[in-house]
Amino acid sequence: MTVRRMNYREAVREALREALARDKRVFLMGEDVNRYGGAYACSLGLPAEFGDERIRDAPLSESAFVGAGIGAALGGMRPIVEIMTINFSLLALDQIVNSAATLRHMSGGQFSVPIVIRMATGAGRQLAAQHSHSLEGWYGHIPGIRVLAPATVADARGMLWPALLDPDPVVIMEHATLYNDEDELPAEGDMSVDITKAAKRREGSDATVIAHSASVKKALNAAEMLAGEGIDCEVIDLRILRPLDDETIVASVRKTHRAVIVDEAWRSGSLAAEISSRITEQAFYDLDGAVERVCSAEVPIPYPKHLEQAALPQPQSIAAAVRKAMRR
Amino acid sequence: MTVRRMNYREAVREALREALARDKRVFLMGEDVNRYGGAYACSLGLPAEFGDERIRDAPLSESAFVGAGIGAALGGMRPIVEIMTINFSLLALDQIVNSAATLRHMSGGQFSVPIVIRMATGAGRQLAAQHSHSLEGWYGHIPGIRVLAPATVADARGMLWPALLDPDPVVIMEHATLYNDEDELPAEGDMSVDITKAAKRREGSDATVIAHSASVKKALNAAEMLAGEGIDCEVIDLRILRPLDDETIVASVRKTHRAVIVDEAWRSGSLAAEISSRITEQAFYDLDGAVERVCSAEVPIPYPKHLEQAALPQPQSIAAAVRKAMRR
Amino acid sequence: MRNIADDRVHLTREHAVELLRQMTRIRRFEEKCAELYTQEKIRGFLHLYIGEEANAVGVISALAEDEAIVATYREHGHALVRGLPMSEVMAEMFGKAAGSSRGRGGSMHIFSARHRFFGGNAIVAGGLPLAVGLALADKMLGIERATCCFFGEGAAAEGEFHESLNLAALWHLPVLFVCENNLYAMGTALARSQSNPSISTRAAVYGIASEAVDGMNVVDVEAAARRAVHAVRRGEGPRFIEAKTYRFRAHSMFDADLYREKAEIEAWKKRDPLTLFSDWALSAGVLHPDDRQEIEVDVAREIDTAVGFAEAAEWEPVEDLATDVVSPRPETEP
Amino acid sequence: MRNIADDRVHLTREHAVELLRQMTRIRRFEEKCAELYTQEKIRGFLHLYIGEEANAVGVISALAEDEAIVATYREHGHALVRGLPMSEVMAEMFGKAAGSSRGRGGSMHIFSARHRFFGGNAIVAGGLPLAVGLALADKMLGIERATCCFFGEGAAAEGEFHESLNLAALWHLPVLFVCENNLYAMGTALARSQSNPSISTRAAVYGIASEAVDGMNVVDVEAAARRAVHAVRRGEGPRFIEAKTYRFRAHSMFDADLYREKAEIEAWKKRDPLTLFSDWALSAGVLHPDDRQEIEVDVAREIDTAVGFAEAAEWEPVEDLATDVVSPRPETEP
Ligand SMILES: Cc1ncc(C[n+]2csc(CCOP(=O)(O)OP(=O)(O)O)c2C)c(N)n1
Ligand SMILES: Cc1ncc(C[n+]2csc(CCOP(=O)(O)OP(=O)(O)O)c2C)c(N)n1
Ligand SMILES: [Mg+2]
Ligand SMILES: [Mg+2]
Repeated sequence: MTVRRMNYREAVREALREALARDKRVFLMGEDVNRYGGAYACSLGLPAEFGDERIRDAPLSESAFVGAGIGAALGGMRPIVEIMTINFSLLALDQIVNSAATLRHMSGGQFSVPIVIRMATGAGRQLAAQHSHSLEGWYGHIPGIRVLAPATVADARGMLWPALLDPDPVVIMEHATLYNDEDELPAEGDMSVDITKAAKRREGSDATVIAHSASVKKALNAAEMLAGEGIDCEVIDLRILRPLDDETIVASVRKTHRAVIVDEAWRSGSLAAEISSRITEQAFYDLDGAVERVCSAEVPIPYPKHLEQAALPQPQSIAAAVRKAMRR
Repeated sequence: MTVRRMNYREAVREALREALARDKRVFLMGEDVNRYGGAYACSLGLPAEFGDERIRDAPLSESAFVGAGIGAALGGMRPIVEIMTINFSLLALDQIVNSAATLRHMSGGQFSVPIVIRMATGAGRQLAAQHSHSLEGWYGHIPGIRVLAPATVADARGMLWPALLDPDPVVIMEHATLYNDEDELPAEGDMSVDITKAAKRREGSDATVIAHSASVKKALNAAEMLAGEGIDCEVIDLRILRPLDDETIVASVRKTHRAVIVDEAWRSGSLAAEISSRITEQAFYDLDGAVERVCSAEVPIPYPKHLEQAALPQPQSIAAAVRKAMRR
Repeated sequence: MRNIADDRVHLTREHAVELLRQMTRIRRFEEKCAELYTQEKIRGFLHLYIGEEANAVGVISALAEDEAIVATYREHGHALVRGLPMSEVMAEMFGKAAGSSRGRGGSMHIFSARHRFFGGNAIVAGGLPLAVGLALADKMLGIERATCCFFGEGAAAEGEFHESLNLAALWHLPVLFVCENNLYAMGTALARSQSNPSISTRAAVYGIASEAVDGMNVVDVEAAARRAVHAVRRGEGPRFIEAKTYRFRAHSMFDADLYREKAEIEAWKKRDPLTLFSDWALSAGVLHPDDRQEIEVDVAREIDTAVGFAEAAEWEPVEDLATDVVSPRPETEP
Repeated sequence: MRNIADDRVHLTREHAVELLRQMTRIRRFEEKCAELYTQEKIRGFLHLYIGEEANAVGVISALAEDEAIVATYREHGHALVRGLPMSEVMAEMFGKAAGSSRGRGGSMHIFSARHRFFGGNAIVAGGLPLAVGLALADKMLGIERATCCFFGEGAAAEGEFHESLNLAALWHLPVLFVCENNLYAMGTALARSQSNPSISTRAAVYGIASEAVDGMNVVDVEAAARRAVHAVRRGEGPRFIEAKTYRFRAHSMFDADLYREKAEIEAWKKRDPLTLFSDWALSAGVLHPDDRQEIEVDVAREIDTAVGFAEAAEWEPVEDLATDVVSPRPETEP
């Protein structure tokens, strides 16, 4: 099978292009998606192919254009709404929580809201306190939506189409530090991936490290460091933040008896807490010790590199947590 | 000591009155706080005493008037901002997360934001999916703010003044089903309570039940039911949702070896998950079994009473979880 | 039956009967609901529309059946006029499984996909973006029809009002915005909450043609709605109607109504939309002397049937609590 | 030194030198920042104000030193004119502990409590409610002064613009809103994002007196600001200024600037606020022939000092990461 290299950004773009070409009801809407090409250049070039209607620049009004996406989905379209970053999605949360996520249940099953909302997330680019949020755990709290976190180029390429096939709202979290990551993809064929299962990114027997998004690479780095010390880590990439794939997580922990969860969110009330609870609930007697969490320091993320990096999970801190779990 | 009976609503009102009388910089601002008397009648009568400026009706514009409260706090006032319910606070989250909670740290310690934000929370009144949120766990995730959940008349009376003394933003969550609860309070003296510690509402030796807000009563009910079966529960009222009082929680679990957490929020990503994780992290070897959680079903809260009650934690489900924790 | 192709009102007897019948249905339905509330058959929030009936009736009379409606928590009237069977609406008020939202929504969340009735939104101004999106879908799909969005004057202070009007105007979308200005948002009088209390002038600043109309006069409302909806359908972009109206009852069943003068309420009651219209129509000979009584009898029967239906209907089983939170995963999924 | 008591501009030589000096300080400071960015001394987002200097200089010249300023992520100019020492601002750009926000904020979050400079807000329109609140505090405390809020024309589409203008007008608050209309919000031209591109007419609908001004002409800006701020101080309620301006550089260092014509940029550069003002002032004899050069020399020296200071400054120790997330608990606590 021939392969080709592409980066995460190009993978997102190709996925957008595929979706727009496959289904006339699909359109992309958000701030600066057209003339500017998207804040992260994901839609650069698409207006020439699909026109201004389908690559639709929206004014700075997150609540209204996300709500309009929900309305358009109710009206028979398949909108992909880009919120420039998760930081600005706070302005649209009401529409997401109170309309997108509730309409099906609240109407007794009459309505579907087949909207896909994409947003860039995370810290690591020295953008300081208001531009570095990792609030994907909040989205993971909301019944009625599906939350995806592509950590690889293949997932960036392959999650969008299945997300559009989902009759319910799907939120896709693209970590802003991943856009330049490169990888090989098959040159042709169906690129769609399963959006229900977590993935084992590294096989191991001593401890399970569970991460998502940009933290997966850090977890893999930690695993390499630990391999040198004779500690063999399994690394799970959550991929889907809601509904969580308990099965994959718990099966791994049953095997390794130790779990470390990595999450770039602030520790208190993080998704890591949820996973930790589920592990103790479902595998308490398989555990050799407490589940460890490696999260961000509970501070508004500061601008200078040394402080920002100190605030975030790092391979070193992950490795330390694994050693602690191993009582080494 | 003479005592007097009052209900939770009256306690809130008296606390407001005290604060307004003690400090000229204090004012109350929110939708319908003046002419209407507050959606839950907490400020009824106060305009006559304190005038329209200090009991300030705000237009329907949650983001602006919460932001204006933050600005007024920066400008030397001590605003109490009432958001009618937590459901509408989604519209103001950006101001809370990105301004109130970050300004001190992001400015290198130059600014204080001594605002108090009160809101009614929770389900149980048949108000359906958009009016029944229990999102206080989201607030518990945000560094830079303090989150209080008065579950008793004494706490409703005594938390406001210390909250106003806090130089940082404080959010007070008043569960809407509590306003008619009555209790006895001392007739005179300082009503202020400690806003840093959880409280033991029932002493017990077999299992620790941890709850907050309206769930505390349910936990106490469950404890009474279980007492009849020879199971002796300790009941902890969290009182402060951020920062959590780990010490009180862990000390109790170290004694009872079993923990059940009750939280009206949806289970995934709930505050209950955070507490569960902390318990396993800090008291793993003291635990006789997995920490149990009793949360709301992961559904938009439905209108009919039987479905709403089925969605929420109940004394029965709490008791069942305790029995499970006791392996009975 | 309904003549929607014309941009003027034709006050035949038939149409006059229909207007009065619809207003009467709302009035009596809600009076019944208030009664059922005190009997604890209906719970939660109940926001009565009594006094404002001319607006739903006038506007919806001008809409085609497939023209979407987005409303608020004060939407019983809109649902009934749109054609949702009264029995289903009443069952919804009770929270029964036969209700229009399977009983899950109650008074504030009446939905009907088959009537393109999109609710029933309990977040003030939350419906405006949805209406904009429904109209955007129509425009992109090449379907020439209007989407009609109702909201109160209080909603005009919210950011979403501003953002939504801008989007609709900018993209030239077929939305008919109808602001039901009943002068109060809960207990807050318009003049105490908005620096410019003239809602219709505020729409104009977005470049949206707008008109203020006497919301107690059903014919005026219908006439304005017909003009507006025809312009919208012709592709002239959004239109805005401010209907000046008044609610005779408190904001909700929890409201002690302390913030307005009894005299003000009484003055407005003199302009009751039902009497105003039927008196005029009788004197103009458009309605026949017996029509009013016949309507009342019909409506009373309809309400009895609806209450009977709702009483007899089943509760949704507790086991179904979690159905339809999400759809079952599609077969096509990889 | 600064004459703020007058509501007209007095173009003495001294004042002209000051205006030109301030504009030059911003221009050269930012040119240096761009250079330092390519050297990776400055990181994160960097939004240059080059081309728009007349606005910060004109407006802030009209403000008293204790009149609060709320700005955006494009606020270096505002900080410098307000009087924050350039060394502290530069150290902030580097992220050093001697920076105006202890280095924690960087380019987008310059703060100074002692200058009543409230930042530095990276959420578009997020500063408007804060400004309203600061003004509310002044009003309630009986302090007669204005609060000045800067934001871009893109912000005028956000709900918070609408909500904040309404609050300020409704409560008659002493806010001076200054919309720096540089025609683009990132890559989105005003006409492509707002149905009514005339920002100043949109303020008027709230009942806020508003004025559009040539934002490339520092004297015009100052004159408009003086008129407005005097009205605000007199208790006449909020005022609104739309300054028509242009940014010569890309939106941020990440922006490839593909969405506008080079010719458009060149045309605007012909109206460079620095040349426009200094040419006029020279020809009018207000500035002396050597003034321009002297200012450049002074400013170059100031920038060298600032860079040297920033280079030499310490990083905040990692151990201090969590200080000032919250304050230490007060002693008075029960
Ligand atoms: C965002 C939001 N804030 C507050 C409320 C509480 N609330 C419900 S109805 C209402 C008044 C709305 O007034 P208006 O828009 O004039 O509509 P009316 O009730 O008069 O029909 C308020 C404040 C809400 N439901 N949503
Ligand atoms: C709420 C929000 N949405 C989006 C962004 C991303 N963003 C940053 S600046 C900007 C453009 C703002 O334009 P304008 O208000 O005209 O100010 P200018 O940058 O032109 O000075 C955008 C879209 C943001 N920071 N905040
Ligand atoms: Mg109203
Ligand atoms: Mg701009």
